[in-house]
Amino acid sequence: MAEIARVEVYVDGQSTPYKVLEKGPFQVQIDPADFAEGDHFLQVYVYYTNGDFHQYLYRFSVARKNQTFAGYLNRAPVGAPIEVILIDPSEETVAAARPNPFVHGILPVLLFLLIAGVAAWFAYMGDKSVKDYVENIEPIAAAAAASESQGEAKAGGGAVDGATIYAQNCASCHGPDGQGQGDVFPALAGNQNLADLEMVMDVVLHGRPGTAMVPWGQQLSDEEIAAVINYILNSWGNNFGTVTPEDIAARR
Amino acid sequence: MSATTRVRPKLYEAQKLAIWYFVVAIALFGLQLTFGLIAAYQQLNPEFWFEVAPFMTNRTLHVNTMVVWLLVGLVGGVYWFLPQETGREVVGIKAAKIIWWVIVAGVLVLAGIYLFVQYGPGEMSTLWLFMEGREYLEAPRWVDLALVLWVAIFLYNVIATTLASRRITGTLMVLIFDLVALGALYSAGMHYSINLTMDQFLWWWVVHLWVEATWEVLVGVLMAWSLMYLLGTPRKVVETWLFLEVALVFGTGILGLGHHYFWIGTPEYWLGLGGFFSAMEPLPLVAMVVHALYDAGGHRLMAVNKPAVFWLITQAFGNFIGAGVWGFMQTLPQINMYSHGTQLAAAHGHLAFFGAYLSTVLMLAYIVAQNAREHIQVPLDSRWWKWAAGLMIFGIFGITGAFTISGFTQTLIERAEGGSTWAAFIRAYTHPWYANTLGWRYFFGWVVLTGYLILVYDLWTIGKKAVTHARAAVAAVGGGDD
Amino acid sequence: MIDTAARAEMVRTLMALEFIFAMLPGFYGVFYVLGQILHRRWLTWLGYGFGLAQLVVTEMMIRTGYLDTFTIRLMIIIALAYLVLPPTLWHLAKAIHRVNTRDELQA
Amino acid sequence: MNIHWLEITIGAIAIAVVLTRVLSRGSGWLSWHFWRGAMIASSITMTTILLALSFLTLGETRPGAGRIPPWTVINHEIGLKWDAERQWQVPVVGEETGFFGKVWSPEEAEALVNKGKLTIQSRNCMECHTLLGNGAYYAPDLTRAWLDPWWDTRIKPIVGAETREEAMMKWLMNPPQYPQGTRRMPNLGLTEEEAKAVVAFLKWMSAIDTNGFPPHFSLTYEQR
Repeated sequence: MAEIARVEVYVDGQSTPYKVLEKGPFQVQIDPADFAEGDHFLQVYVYYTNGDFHQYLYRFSVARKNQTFAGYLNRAPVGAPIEVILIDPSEETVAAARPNPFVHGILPVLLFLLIAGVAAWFAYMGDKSVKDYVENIEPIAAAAAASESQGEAKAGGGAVDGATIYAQNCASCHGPDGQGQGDVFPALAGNQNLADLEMVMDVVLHGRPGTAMVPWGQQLSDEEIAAVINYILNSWGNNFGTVTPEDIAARR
Repeated sequence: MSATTRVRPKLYEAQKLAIWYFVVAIALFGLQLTFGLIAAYQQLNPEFWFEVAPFMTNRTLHVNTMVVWLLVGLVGGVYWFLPQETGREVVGIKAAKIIWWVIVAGVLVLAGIYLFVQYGPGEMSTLWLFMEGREYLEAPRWVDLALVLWVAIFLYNVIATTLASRRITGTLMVLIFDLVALGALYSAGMHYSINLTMDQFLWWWVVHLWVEATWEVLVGVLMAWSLMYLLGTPRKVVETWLFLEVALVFGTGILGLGHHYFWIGTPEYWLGLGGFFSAMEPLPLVAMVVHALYDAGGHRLMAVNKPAVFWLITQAFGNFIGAGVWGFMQTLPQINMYSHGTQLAAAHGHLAFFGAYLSTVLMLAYIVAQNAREHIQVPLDSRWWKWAAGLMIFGIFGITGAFTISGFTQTLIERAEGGSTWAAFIRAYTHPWYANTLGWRYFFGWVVLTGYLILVYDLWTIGKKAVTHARAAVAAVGGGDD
Repeated sequence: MIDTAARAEMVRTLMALEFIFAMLPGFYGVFYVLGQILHRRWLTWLGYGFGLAQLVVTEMMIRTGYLDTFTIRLMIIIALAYLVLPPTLWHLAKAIHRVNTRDELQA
Repeated sequence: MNIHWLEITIGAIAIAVVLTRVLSRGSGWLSWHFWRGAMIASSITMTTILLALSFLTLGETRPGAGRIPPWTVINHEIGLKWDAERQWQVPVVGEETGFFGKVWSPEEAEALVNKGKLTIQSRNCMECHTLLGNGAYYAPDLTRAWLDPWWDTRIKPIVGAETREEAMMKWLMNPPQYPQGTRRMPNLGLTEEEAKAVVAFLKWMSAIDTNGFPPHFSLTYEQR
């Protein structure tokens, strides 16, 4: 390839060149202070002694006028045989530092090993017992008794209270007064569908597929289900009759 | 006289690799949304896919694809800017390419394992092969090792390129030490401990110190480069402010770790430390907002890459509101005792990840899209990116609002009234306030997904018209054809 | 010991106030910075308003009587810190730009 | 050792400030060099304090070291009591009652709890439940699961078990058969050995002193 004869630099498609270089070193310096705010592109025309002509495009942006440094040049190589430099005083003051092979090369690796090692040591020590047996045994029979007595009351066997079972299991969806919530949880107070006792027993025992109603057959005994159904059938102004635990057992 | 025009800037090899990073990241983002939607639907209808892929499977995939795609996007951003920053090709680019395709293959295999194997026997081999079973770090040991290798090669590339370029800038210095901490802390999550307290103690070293310290600083570095690139902010200002941000992030975030040590069996002094330092954690985020707005405002938003600048500002605000405000809402120990482990944490998580990391990666994706395809593009704009951004932001705020309401309900009913038992939990999620917000959450999930589809279309097409514009400018001065 | 209903009332009050308490410095910072950047004095004053409201909410939280001494101290420290933070950071950003670029942003 | 958070906080900030002054001496406080010094100072100070506190924490979080029970706690009765000084519930360990009908030696207990932890990790429990409040929020918190009265009142009758550990084991081996509420737990194919181990792990976990989380657990226990 022939020698470079002449380099012309145009900015943003203007007809007059921003710079013309007739001899080397072929290095274009752009001072952002010359340009308006915004994005610019730079066309570099390179003429060769044998008549060849090549054109290259660069892009740079300028932030503000009248400022010491105000640009960013896309450093991606475009393959031009010349160098384009954006004048950038702050780069010179800040970035002229040479990396130190110890501080920026070996120290990071040592730091890596240190952190990883400490973590491994913690994981190892965390499993090592200090003591094998419990000290300070305290009697907790009172608490256990309290929980058991409550458990018995809930689990049934003794008196089964439909209102309690309703409050514990049903009220969160159907409301404490059976008024329901929106379309998802139908009201029970004054609901004429409850007259169909077999339907009521089936829904409570087996749930209603495709809706939020869950089956209670596995969780409540026959007595509990009968009690809660009777509570629902005869509360809040309802008067739909009664069912017995035997009816429930028959429909399981 | 023969005239040839070279308008296509040659990309460095590392930048070509970075394009692949973003393609995979955006694809995984789609997977994340899909599994998130399925999980949201399963909350509405628990029987949906109960036998095929229960909630735990979809949530594992939702959370893991998120961690992977955000990390891939951030690393891709570094590979994009590194050659520009050092002015030379990345050293060791071959190893980077090989490990990248290994990681992609590994992620695909892992997704298959999560979806179809789901769990294994209670043996050590399960932890090596299928599932480690710790939220966010479910990846089995072999994937952990591959990830550490990936980060190690990445770290080597950054250090070696810096040393070879014979020029160290403030951003590169921060980047090197941050990546060291990032890689080393990940190894803290690979240990097995029977003692659940020690297990979670180290687990938070990864989860908290990643997202609230090392990732935040990595984002700071990428934001610094983007501010210089997009808005032409002077390097000296950007670097000084980056140092300030790192001082604040590490100064508050490292001991802010204490807010995860309130209730896991660790001593009581963590209550005070965690309470104070996590209350100070929004500080660096305020600093980010101030800086981004100062520069974008000084520039009067006249930027060539409009979507990227938009996401840059969204990042500043989103990070502050999601990570700062929504996190601060629940870190006072007296409140956290009741709100810990409820839907409120999910509200914070969704908004914080969106604001802090998703918007960063999308900003980088637009910068890459501007340069990856063609020529010069002035100015990069379209009407679709506004729809994509608007729908995604609207959707994520809807999701966050729904989670906040259900978290409030859950806190009151399950924790304060019910005493945190099983029965209280059932009462909480059947309460109408909670039950209704499940539907809103699902709806807003679809809104985000719509925004995502528009985003993909926009990333694919944006800049095509602009190229014509540039060509016309070239032709006007009598340049040759392409 | 307090009973269940009283405890629910306490958590409801504290959480609602805490939500507002966390939001207010956020609004304060955002509106203050927006007011400065857009040269809109009323936005800045709106920001100050949120800053003061945050002090009021702090006092409301303390007055409920639910907080222990430790939390009260923590709240006061936080509230005072966030009162001065947005202007401090804004002026720091301005000073750093001025020193490093000899450039005045204010038109 | 008594450690006060306020002293640590003030000390940490003071050390960071002094170190910043030392590292960036001679440069103005708006300069590049000052903030580089501040960055290095705060990173080093906070990391060092975190490591020091972690060592102190380790002294209290090893099994048998005060806040974390030894593995053999699975042989004992466990309850909660109200601590008037700390204003929250603390776990108390009662008489030795055995676990699945036998008293486990320290080695056996550790192996069993270890198996439980491995099972909990391999079955991905944290993707629905929360352990110590961490995890997903789709299913109940398991921190005090062993003490939940639901096992005695509901699960025992429906699975037909005599003791609580037996009820938990039987339920865990086939949860979808006994749905509780609208959300069901999938059958994760636990063997009898694994189910036993998970119960042991849950029992061990319920004796951890968690600074009172979850608050006012199971109102029955606290009312005395």
